[in-house]
Amino acid sequence: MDPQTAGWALVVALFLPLAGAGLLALIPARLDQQIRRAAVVITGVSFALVAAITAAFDFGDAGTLQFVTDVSWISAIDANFHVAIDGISLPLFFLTYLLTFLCAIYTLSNLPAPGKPKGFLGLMLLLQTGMAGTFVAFDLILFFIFWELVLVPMFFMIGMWGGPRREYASVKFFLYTLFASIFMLVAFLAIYFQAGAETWSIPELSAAAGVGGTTFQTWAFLGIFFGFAVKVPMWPFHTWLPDAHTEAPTVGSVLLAGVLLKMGTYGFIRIALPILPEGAMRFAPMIGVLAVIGIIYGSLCCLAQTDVKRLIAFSSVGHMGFVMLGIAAMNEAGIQAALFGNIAHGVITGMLFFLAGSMHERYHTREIGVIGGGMLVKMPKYGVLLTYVAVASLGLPGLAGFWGEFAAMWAAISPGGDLGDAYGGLYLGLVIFAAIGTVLTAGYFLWLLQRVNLGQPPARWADEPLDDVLRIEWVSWVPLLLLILALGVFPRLVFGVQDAAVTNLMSFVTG
Amino acid sequence: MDWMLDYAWLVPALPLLSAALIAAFGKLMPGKGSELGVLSLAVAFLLSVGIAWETFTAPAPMEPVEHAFEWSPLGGGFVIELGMLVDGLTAMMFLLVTLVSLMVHIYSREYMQGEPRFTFFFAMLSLFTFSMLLLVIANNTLQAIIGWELVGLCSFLLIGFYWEKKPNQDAANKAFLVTKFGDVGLIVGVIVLSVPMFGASGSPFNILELNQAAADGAIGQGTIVLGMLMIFLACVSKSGQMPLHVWLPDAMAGPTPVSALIHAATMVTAGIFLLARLYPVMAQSLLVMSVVAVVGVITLFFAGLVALVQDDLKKVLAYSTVSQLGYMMAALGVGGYTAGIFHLFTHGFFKALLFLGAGSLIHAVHSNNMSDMGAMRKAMPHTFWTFIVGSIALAGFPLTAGFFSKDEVLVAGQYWPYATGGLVFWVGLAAAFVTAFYMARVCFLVFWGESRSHHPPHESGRQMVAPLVVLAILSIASGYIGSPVWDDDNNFGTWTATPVLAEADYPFVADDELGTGLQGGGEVLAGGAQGQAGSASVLAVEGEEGEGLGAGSILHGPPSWHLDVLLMALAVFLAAVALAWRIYGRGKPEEDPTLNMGPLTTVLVNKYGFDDFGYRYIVVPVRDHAARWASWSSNVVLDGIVAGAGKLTRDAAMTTYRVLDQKVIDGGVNGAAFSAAWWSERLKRVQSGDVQRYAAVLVAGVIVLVVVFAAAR
Amino acid sequence: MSLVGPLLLATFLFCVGIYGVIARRNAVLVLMSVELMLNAVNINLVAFQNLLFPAEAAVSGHLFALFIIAVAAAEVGVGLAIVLNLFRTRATVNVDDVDLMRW
Amino acid sequence: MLIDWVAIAPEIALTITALIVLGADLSLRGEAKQLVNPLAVVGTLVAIGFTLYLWGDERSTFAGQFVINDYAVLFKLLFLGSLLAILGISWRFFAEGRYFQGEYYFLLLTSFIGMLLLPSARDLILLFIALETVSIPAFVMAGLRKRDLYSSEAAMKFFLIGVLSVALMLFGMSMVYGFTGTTELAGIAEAVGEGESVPLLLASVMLIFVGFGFKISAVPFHFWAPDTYAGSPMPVAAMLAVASKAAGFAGLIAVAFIAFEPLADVWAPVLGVLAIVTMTVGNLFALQQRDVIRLLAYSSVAQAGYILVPFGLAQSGHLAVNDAAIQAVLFYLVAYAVMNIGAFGVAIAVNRRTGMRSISDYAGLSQRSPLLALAFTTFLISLGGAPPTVGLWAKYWILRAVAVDITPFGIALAVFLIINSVIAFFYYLRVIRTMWMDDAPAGLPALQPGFNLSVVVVVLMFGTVLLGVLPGLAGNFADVVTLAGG
Repeated sequence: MDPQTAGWALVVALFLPLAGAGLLALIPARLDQQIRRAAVVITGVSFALVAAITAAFDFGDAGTLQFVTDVSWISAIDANFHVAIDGISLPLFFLTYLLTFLCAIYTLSNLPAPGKPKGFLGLMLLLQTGMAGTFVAFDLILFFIFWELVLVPMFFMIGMWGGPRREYASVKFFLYTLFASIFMLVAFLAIYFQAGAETWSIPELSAAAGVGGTTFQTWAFLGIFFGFAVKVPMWPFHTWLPDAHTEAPTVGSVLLAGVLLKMGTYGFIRIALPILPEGAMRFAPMIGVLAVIGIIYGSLCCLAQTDVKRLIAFSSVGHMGFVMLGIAAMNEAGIQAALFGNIAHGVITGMLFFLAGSMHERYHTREIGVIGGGMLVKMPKYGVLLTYVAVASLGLPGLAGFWGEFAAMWAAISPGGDLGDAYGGLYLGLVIFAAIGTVLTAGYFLWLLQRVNLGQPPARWADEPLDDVLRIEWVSWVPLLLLILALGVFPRLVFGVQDAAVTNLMSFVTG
Repeated sequence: MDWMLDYAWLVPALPLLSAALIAAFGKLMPGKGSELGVLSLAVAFLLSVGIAWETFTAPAPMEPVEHAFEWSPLGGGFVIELGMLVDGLTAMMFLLVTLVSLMVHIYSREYMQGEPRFTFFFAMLSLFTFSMLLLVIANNTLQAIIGWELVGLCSFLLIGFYWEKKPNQDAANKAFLVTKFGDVGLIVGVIVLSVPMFGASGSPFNILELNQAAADGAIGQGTIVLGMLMIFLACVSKSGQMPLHVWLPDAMAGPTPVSALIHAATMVTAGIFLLARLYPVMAQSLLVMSVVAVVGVITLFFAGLVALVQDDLKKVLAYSTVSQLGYMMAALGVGGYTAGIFHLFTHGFFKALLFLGAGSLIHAVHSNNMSDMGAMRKAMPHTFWTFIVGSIALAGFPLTAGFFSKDEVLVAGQYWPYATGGLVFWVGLAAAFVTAFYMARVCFLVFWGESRSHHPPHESGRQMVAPLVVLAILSIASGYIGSPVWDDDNNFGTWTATPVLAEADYPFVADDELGTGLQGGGEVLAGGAQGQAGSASVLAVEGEEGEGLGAGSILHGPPSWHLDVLLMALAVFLAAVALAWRIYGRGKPEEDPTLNMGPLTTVLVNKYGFDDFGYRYIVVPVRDHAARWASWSSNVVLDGIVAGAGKLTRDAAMTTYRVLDQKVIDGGVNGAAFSAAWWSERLKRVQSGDVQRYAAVLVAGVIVLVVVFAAAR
Repeated sequence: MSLVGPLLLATFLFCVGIYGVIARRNAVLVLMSVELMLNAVNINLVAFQNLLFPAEAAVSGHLFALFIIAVAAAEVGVGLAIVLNLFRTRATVNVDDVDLMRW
Repeated sequence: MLIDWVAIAPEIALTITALIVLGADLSLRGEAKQLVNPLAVVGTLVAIGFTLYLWGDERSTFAGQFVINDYAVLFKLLFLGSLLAILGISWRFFAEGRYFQGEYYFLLLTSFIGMLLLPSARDLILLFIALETVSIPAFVMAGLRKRDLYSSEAAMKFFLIGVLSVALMLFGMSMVYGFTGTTELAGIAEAVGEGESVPLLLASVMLIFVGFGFKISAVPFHFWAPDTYAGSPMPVAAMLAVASKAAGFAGLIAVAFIAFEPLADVWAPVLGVLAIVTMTVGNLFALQQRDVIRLLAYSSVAQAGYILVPFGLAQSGHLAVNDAAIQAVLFYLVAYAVMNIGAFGVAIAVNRRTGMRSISDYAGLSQRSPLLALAFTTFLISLGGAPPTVGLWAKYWILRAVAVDITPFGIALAVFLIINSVIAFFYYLRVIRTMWMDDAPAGLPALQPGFNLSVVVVVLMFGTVLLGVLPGLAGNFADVVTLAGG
């Protein structure tokens, strides 16, 4: 595949899951296992294709768009079907396919009530196209469509296969994000008409070096900010997240944490910053402050949780705070950090949700107090995995979590543009508080480990036969476990891929 | 042998390899993986010896060997480097770490025999060694952070090795969190210090460049003060300085070999090492120096006092470690670069020895408490004499390693022209007394008297004794390379000197000030050592100036005899031991010292009158009041602050979550939805079902619209 | 002839009609009130055509009035049918009794 | 005066069909009466054929009172398409109910003749006639289930409010005639543009709007809608909710953007406020509903509010804005027809036998009939405006019109539109949730939607999604349309 001409490959990879969803619909519902296997095959083939795209990707030229398809789509409004991939998109795109593939494998043996793999996997495939499309769309309208497309399958995933409060959680998720995204659409429209060229093309708008005046950019950024911030989620827009995560089925949580949240930060980086640099500069200190509040606040909330999944969900608020801090730095290092944090959080927290889900399968509860410790005795492999991933999540160097956090703080010390002169002290404070957040993060994870892993299992579980990690779980988890280590040891895997693309992107922002 | 320096990276790589191999295949091997660890550490140790030899014999100051490759881009044209920086300091740490680690590996093969997680233990030991070496070899501060945090993790996992019991879990968590709190400082400090380096190169974390820039005065004072104080915070927590030392005594919950390796010889000295690494930066600010010195002084004294009242053998040693770390810190704070790391070096050996000896004792009697020991010298002769060697080295008995290094610290205090210098000297001297006293107490209680053990004690096996012997020899011998009897051109000072340090000086010291300070020091000493009175030659100033070092220079030059200090140290030692002998010589537990010493006290009062005075005004206040107060403040106040901070945080978290998150913010979201429903409920009444009312509303609406519309113009 | 007279008459009729629609309970009377309103419109149209635009070739005012008369007839026819049906099912022609459906 | 027969061919085709249907109904007996439905379908297809022939033509007849241009053709296609769909969902409903099939189809066709006239009408008289041709058969259709208390009540309310509105409108028209001396829209525009806008004239304009406000069920002229929808036979409700509403908008566009275009700066804010009130009230009321049909009724009130938004943006003489506004209305109407007829179709399928219409009766629909559940979900999501459905684009087109020339009032309208869209999802999602996430009550018979209905629903669902993916299919049509022909 020649990355310059093989745009078809990307399009095929993008719509293969959608076609697969159609295919699944044709299989009779009673063929339960066949449906699950078919989903594995579909996601597997998609993943293989994406792996091939990754292999063919010209890493030396990661700053320019590759695998481009740019055809007129809705001529009435100049919208194009413009998909492509560059160094910023590639890791997220890859992660999307990997996680979905693993989720499909996981679903071979684990599917919560009421079963119905056909519907579940069909929705998952639909979700996959939506998520993947968001990361490769280079037309604002197309981006928005993929963005919104994600809502519906996730709504059903939570609402039909979720926990006891699933209906509340699903509706809250849907409405909150929908509400925010419409403001985003309005901002897109305003950009379109203000751009002069009247184009939706993200590269063209970026190259225009700022659309409209400062006032316009401020308002437009506010609209976009709201849309993305809810998705991220930034404090104080995060309240949908714990509910959604807690109630969602395991696979839903994994994809939600692993990919969906990244759409928000990706949007900031791909759209908000280059197209509205002045607005972004104005808002950057505020974003930074909110990000750091999120870090501290999320960690504090984690300390108060008694529910494993809810704890992990709140930890996302903190971790995404680091990502946003990177963005608030408004320099290349910050964007690098944010993107790395995205990937790392996706892998680690995705894995944590897998673990939490499997824990729930065994204990039939997510209450830390009911589990009561002793998991290392009861299920030693499982306990080791939990320790490993928790330690990765608290940002230990050598594992994936560290680089995003450290680099974000490092970037924030010298924010881009004029921010350093105007807000130097503020940013120093942000760095310090963010660093304190890492202590809190360590605190709640250690506490979690102590209460779940260590000690002797309470009487009620002592004689209960609980399976240690199953084979199918190993298969679906090992790639993530390895990735956590690999990203920690070879940060170049992500930093290196992104470097040229980030440089290119930031040249639009800071000139 | 030059090639050895270029292959220094093998030293950390070998333990990493063995850690991975042990984790993967350890359980399948006859020695359950321990032989892999020993083997890799042995090779690493040999390499370290070679490197040490190379660096030691190189003409001073040796040009550091630095190799680095780009590990990853970091954005903005900056890169993360993975590199090695080999100079005397690195070599010294290599030697210390690999040797102690090797000894601990060998020792643990016997000590940990039959433990359920034997293989895991060895994997962790190897991993720890790797992490520590990674920190030591780092050519940039970012890499240092990585090693720093990894040693913290290993420490956490090993303290919590017996995780079935809650106190051990708590100790592990406490250790990790307190040190992690310090890491805040490290991260912020490293970040702050990287800022001025942005223009210099692609890797703003490079240590050599940072040091050079600082020495050239290219870094602003504000940056240095903020950055170094932040880094110092990390060192305070990692190296157990007051008030963040609280985790270290608790960390004794881990297996004793771990205490020896991690919590005595190596990891806790990481803070000292890091400050030494960045010494040219630190030396730019008197404020930073003074803070370091004061914290060190407080630590060295008060921690020593606490050790007096411990019954748990390991806790005595732990407080002693804290105290000794205070010496090192204090030395760094008063310009004693060489003194600080020299003490680090010697302390590593004798403290590891003491811990391993304690482990041997504990292994024999199955208890940590001295009240369960007694008369052990008969049952465990090898343990006994090695322990005694370690104790006198720690106590600073002349011509032991501890003596040379501690004297260097005190002398550094003398040299220093500011108030902190005198503080270090005098408090250091006082603490030396305390040190000698508590070590003597330990020895007497453990090895003398009558056996109080519940098991018949027996000497440990060869694998445990051999390391004791090796370390005992080093506890004496290692001091000589930094002593005046050694060669002036190739000694500890020249070994660990770096070119930047050799050229740099203290910017805040006026040209003649240091000389004056030395003079002053001389005067101070004049009273104590009449023989050398009237001559500043005691302080061997000539030697330094002969070497061409300027008045404000950082390195002191080769060590020389300081007879006054020697005598004072000896006096202090003897006084302490004698005092201890009087109190504990019978090897009886200290349940009621007055009762035990009653007749003796009377005799002494009658004959000399010193014992009673010493007991009443020194022993009682110090041991019963000051020490207990210190212990109390340590355990209740300072620990309480940590615990309270933890509890407060948890409460705050609970409150935040319950009130703010669930009610206010979430409530706002829900409230919006609710109000829509509320309005909807009210409004629906309009749809009454009566068509004429519909018509009326319609007409009313029309009228309103028409009026508005007509008026709108 | 002045325009004021016809216009006043039309307005009066219209208002009476509106009042009737809103206030009368009997469905037949309501229908008649509607007729009043439509006739007011017719008066308007014819008056305007005759007094203001006598020369307009299309005579649209008159035409309009004629159409309204025709359509009104159809409307009333349908309306009466509905009322009749209502009476058959409920035995009442009171408009305000018809409130099965609300909210 | 020559008549351009080609121009009015669709109307004539429909008229003839209506007469044939009436005759056939007289001559057929029993089961055979069902055949009138296919007859009507054939007639509709013929009319569609004629209409398509007119695509791209510019024609005018009856002295300019009746024009054909792309705008009018598009509307006619919309109406005829809706007619087809409604015929599809009507068949089983009336065949099994066995009441007045012939009359129903005749009245339906007649009503649609009026609709076909509306977008072409360029004269107040013709507008009035067309509007009444739409309304009067609809009054009867609403009361078609004579024995049913609800049906006759529905007809009664519909009729009374209808005639009252028309009377108000006519009064306004008479006044306008008095001011301008003509009933031709273009002439009125000319006269209005020259003269100054006295308050009485403005009041008259407002009265005219009332007539159309009734048809589109804008607040406060909407009261009849929920009661009538709930009481009428369901296909009639679908017709009222979609086609009749579209007809109202066709008339409103003609009056607002042709006759009173010079006064746009005055009426636009009023209609804008009306839009806000309408969508808000509609949504808030819909939140309360337990009955699916009433929920759809209020939802259609809210949708009317959305469609009114572009009117609020109109600016006198600002061609770009006005064109964008008209396009937004048109696109929205197309989308609305597709999704709302579909929604009513599903409701008919579910409720025809059981007579159930409470939301809770939709519980477990996904188990009883996955196809219907999927279709209903699609339509509801589309009504809410989420991708991948045409509903998103409908809202998008409105926002696009807002963005053409950003004004504070436009932003306010957009904000209300957004907030209301989200409120609307509350109740749409409740239905969806019930369908998918609740269990069906035991012992319900399987659903048999019937072939015609299934085809219509599937086609509409497909259309909803297809237009969601490729909105250009409809958007491009809407784009070429301007009112220049007026």
